[in-house]
Amino acid sequence: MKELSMMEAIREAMTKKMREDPTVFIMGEDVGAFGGCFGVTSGMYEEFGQERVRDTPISEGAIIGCAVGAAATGTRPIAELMFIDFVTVGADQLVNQAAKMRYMVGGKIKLPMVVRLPLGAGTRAAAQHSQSLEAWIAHIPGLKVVYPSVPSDAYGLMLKAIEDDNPVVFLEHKILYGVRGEVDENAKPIEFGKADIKREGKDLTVAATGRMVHEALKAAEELSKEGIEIEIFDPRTLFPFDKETLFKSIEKTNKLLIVSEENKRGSFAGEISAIVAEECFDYLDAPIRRLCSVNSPVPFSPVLEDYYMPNAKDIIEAAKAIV
Amino acid sequence: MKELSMMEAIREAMTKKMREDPTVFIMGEDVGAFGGCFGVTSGMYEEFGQERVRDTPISEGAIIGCAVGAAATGTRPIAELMFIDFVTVGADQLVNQAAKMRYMVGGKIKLPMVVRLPLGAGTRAAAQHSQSLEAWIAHIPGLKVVYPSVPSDAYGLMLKAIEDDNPVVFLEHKILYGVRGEVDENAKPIEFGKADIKREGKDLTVAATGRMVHEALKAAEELSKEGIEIEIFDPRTLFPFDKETLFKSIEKTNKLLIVSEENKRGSFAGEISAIVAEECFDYLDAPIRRLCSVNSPVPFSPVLEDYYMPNAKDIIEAAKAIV
Amino acid sequence: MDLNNNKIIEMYTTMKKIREFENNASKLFAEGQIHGFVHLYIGEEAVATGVCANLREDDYITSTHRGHGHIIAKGGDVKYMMAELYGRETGYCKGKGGSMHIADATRGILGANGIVGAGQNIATGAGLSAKLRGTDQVCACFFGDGSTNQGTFHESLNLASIWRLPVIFVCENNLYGISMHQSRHQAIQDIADRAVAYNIPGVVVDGNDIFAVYEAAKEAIERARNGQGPSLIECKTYRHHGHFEGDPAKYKPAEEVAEWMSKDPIPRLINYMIDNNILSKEELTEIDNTISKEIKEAIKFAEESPWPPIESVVEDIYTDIVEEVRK
Amino acid sequence: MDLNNNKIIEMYTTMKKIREFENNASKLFAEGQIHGFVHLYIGEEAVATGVCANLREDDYITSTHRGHGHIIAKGGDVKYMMAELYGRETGYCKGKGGSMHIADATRGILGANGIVGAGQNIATGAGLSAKLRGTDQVCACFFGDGSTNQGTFHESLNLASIWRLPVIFVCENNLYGISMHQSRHQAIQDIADRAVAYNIPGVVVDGNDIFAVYEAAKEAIERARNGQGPSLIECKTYRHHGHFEGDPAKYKPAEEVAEWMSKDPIPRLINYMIDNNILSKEELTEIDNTISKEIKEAIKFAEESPWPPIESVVEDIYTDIVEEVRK
Ligand SMILES: Cc1ncc(C[n+]2csc(CCOP(=O)(O)OP(=O)(O)O)c2C)c(N)n1
Ligand SMILES: Cc1ncc(C[n+]2csc(CCOP(=O)(O)OP(=O)(O)O)c2C)c(N)n1
Ligand SMILES: [Mg+2]
Ligand SMILES: [Mg+2]
Repeated sequence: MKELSMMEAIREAMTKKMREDPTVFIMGEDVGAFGGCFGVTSGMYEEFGQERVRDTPISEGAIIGCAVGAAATGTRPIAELMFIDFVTVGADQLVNQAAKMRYMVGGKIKLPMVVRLPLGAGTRAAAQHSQSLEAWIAHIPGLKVVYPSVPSDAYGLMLKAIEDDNPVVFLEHKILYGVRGEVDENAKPIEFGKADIKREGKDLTVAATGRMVHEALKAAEELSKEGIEIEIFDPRTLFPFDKETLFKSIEKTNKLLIVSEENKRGSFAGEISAIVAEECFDYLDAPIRRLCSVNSPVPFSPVLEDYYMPNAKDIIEAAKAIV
Repeated sequence: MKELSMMEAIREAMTKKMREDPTVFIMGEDVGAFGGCFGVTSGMYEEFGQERVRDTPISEGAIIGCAVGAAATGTRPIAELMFIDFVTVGADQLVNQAAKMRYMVGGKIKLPMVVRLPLGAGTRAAAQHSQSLEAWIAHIPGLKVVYPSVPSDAYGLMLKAIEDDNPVVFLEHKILYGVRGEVDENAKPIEFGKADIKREGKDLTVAATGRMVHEALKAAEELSKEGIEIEIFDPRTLFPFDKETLFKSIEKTNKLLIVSEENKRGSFAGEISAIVAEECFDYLDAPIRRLCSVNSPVPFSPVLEDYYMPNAKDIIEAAKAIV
Repeated sequence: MDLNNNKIIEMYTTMKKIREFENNASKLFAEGQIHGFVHLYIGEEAVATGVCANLREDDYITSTHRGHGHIIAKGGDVKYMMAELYGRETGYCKGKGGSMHIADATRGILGANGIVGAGQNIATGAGLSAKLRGTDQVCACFFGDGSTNQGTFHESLNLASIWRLPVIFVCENNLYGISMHQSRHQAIQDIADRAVAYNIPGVVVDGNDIFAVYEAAKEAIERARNGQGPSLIECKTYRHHGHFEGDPAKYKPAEEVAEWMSKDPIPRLINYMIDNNILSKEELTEIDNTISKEIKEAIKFAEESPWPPIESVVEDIYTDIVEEVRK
Repeated sequence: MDLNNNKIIEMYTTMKKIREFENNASKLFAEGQIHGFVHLYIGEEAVATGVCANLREDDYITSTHRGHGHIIAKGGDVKYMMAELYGRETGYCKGKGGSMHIADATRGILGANGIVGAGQNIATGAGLSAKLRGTDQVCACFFGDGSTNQGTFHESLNLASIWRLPVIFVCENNLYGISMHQSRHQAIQDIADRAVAYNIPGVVVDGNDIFAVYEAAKEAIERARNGQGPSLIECKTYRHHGHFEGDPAKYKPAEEVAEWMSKDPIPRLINYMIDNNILSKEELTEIDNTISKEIKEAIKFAEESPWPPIESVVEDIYTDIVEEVRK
């Protein structure tokens, strides 16, 4: 056991797999000696050299597309984009190539590749460097989608992502990079599709992802003081998605609040709501609430950005209104 | 009144606006003398010439990005992509530029532009030429999203789309291009955010878009014979979205089935479900069902493709199971 | 020229097989046996053939929407190709891909592709992979003139250049991107000139001259195999049919068509072989008959093959997850 | 050179104003007054200034993440710029955009841009619009060396070329894309060579020589205004700071830095003006003092400006829809 930041946990998992398997390599803009835009690959260039920690030109399409070709031919690339916002620049390569290639060729090619996408607001980086586009990714058949909220999950899920023989999109919330937690470096990879109950409670199920898990945890402390016990459901992977654990929680609490940093309209939070409204309706005692960001681009000004996103206070209010 | 195909209705609306306003122009691949991949602009080159019906190189990013610059500086471009699948190639230009520019600059630029995206399966065109990506578009703040199902709607909505001072994504289902219907060429533009009840009924609300409206209409005929009357709600625009009309229908029927050609996971059908589960829950008597396509890329083989998508038969089954 | 007669006959056989396959595909499409988009390679056979004649079985190719020729030239089996066009279970893609997605990983065929420009990226990945794994495999990347205006062309050539990847970029300049004549979609005559932007060799060859293509490809492939990086080869050629089957191609001027029909690469090679006594007319007829039989059998194979079972719609998305995608 | 003394002094004033604005932005960022990403233009002032000195108020520019210099050179008001960096209601974007999105449509400033390569497309649109509306406006498009490897660069130059759009593509080659030295991100020395791929003029100029930039831009802008189409101008320059504020720029070798510091465009122009009696030292001091005062006032304006009201988060997305986006 070691205390690591989320960033370190991701780095250590990648390092472990790169030591074990010479076909694993990383590529992206400034991932080499510079260590990546946020420092995630810092020091890896020194250990593995420029062939396996490859700086690329500013060409997101080429990065993802090159990863597809490399994955199809016997290597296991990890591609880093600096911001999820730039996945729009390489969307064809992710959506029409990586996600669909195996299917289109009748299953005769496998694509073991990881695409790492830092996401999220809160850094005063405005509309083109702050989005939460997980709904886009999760909508595309052929991709698996991982979204850890704590270092130990990030570590175990990254091990699994690299081992997986399918394209995995690994979402990293920038604000969480510095969050610290215990990590067992000998831990096994975490299976995809297994949610984690981050806190138990009986009054309300709160489904949250990424940074919102932490806001929910803060809210839970406060609510607990007032006698309201919320159960925090963290899916950890958006696809595969662990319905069973969610339904079990709702069977107990009979109420669901979904908290997500996404723009509300068309969010993955909506998908969770729809799954429950279809398959777990009879256990519901109250409308399903979604607490998401405003349906606006992410504003720059600190006062606007803070208001734009949900926070613990909003969760407390919403929870009280439901319970 | 004139009987027009959906394709003709779209063409006539564009032609009308181009006659009225010299700043309206069209650009896209082979939209000129060739008339466009599906023939939508056929004959327009002859009337308006190559300056206003502009053939472009194969560069979807440049097409949308150029439209952004042109819209910001006093013209009203209509950009055609051949298939919605290619919006992945120009996604940055649509998502980070067109949709956000006005907001990022504090409202001081307006972007009157239309992006036309033919979509949908059923043409045996396989995974990269058949997608329904409306959930992607509707998720992005800053865009308006139109999805007509009949020629008269297409006509009135296209008039409005060209008049609108904001980026409008106009979705055209390829299989519907040939569908014919009465169009009043002197009709006013249709306001966005006004749904249309395509058939009245009391037993079940069926929310459907695009081609699925027609499958629902077929199903309604059959169901009616068995005494089940479904009400068919066609939102016509996904954003703005007409909640009021939907809620009114559910208040009457107390049941909702959503039918969409999208991959189910992360679909806009999910958004509709989530809106209802949050804001209209108390009127619901039954779980909200979503009938969508399988969560796979679109397969080529006719037998697989037909099975992949929902059809009237599936709607009949689902409706009976709910009612 | 270091080509022996057997190799020449082998190349003829490939070109003729492509032509025969495509002529049949055209007929079958017109008859309604084949659905969807079908883009034929008729007229361009010398390009794929001349390039692939220099490749090993373990080398890679990436292809385009107009892929049948590339796949046959790289050793694809026409039986499984035809079954795929028919959408049958026995097809290369089990009926899931169709004409635009045929692939055969066992022969390094990384797939036709429905997205114009997508193959260029994938080719750089195959090249990078070969390099990282320390093999001397190369990847030939085929694409059209129209695709050279996509950003992917630019990004891929740049990447391949700075990383010295073993990729041979083969531009099939057939003068059109659908209805857009090259002179309208770019302001240059020779696409090979774009090599300057990446500091790599760029050559123009007569794409209807199998020997010219062969020689240019040979040199580029050797360079690539020796670690000297990528090259761009522009092959000037022409497609005889419309862009896809069903396109009457009204945008093609009659004189242009006539000129290019007279440059058809297949009669040209036949004349050469006959003139140089490489092959007698009888031997030629025998080869043609064998090919004709092979294609007929492929059609029969396709027609008699079963449709894919509908449950298979959820298979082959992931290596592991199957039923879960249905819901 | 047809530059009169007033014009030279005007250009000096612009360069100095950019320098002063940026030095203050740097300080304010370090002090925590300004948040987010701030990319400074220090060292590159001659480029924006030399180009924009040839533009009319109704001409357009597109900019990049490193946009302050372009905006000042095109006439942007430092008061509203500074308020925007502070995220205040009085900023150019009402606090919604910040450093990377400053725009002023009234002066044809179509915006800084956070997406590398995005401005190129937008510039073609502005050029096309001018052409369609029958005006003789032009658009100057600024971008970095790193961005010339994005597909957008390629697609935009191709489009502008075939349509003969009035766009001047100005590449600010400051040797780096973040930490990537140009020699590692592309295999060519002169980005201007890429003009060959589009059959347009491509020239290299000393980007730290205001006169060289001015002359090259003048010619390209005249061509554009006369309907002769786009040009590519590569300006060799250097950024003195890190990529963004906070980047220690360890990747820059000390000798390289020293060499370029000695080429700083501002002392260079000062020396020229003094040597040629264009300006006395006293006059220079007076100009500098005026600028210094203007920037101080801008800071004060920003500091004293109110934060945007939180309700405004839903405004300015659409021209019409407001409250509906909240839900
Ligand atoms: C990204 C994308 N844009 C547009 C298309 C539609 N399309 C298919 S083939 C084609 C023309 C391609 O021209 P070229 O590259 O010259 O190849 P050719 O067909 O001549 O072999 C177009 C525009 C597509 N499939 N993908
Ligand atoms: C599409 C995209 N990819 C990556 C980035 C991150 N990024 C911001 S600036 C920059 C470097 C740009 O280099 P260059 O074009 O040379 O401009 P310079 O910063 O040197 O002025 C990068 C990689 C981005 N903003 N957008
Ligand atoms: Mg072509
Ligand atoms: Mg640079």
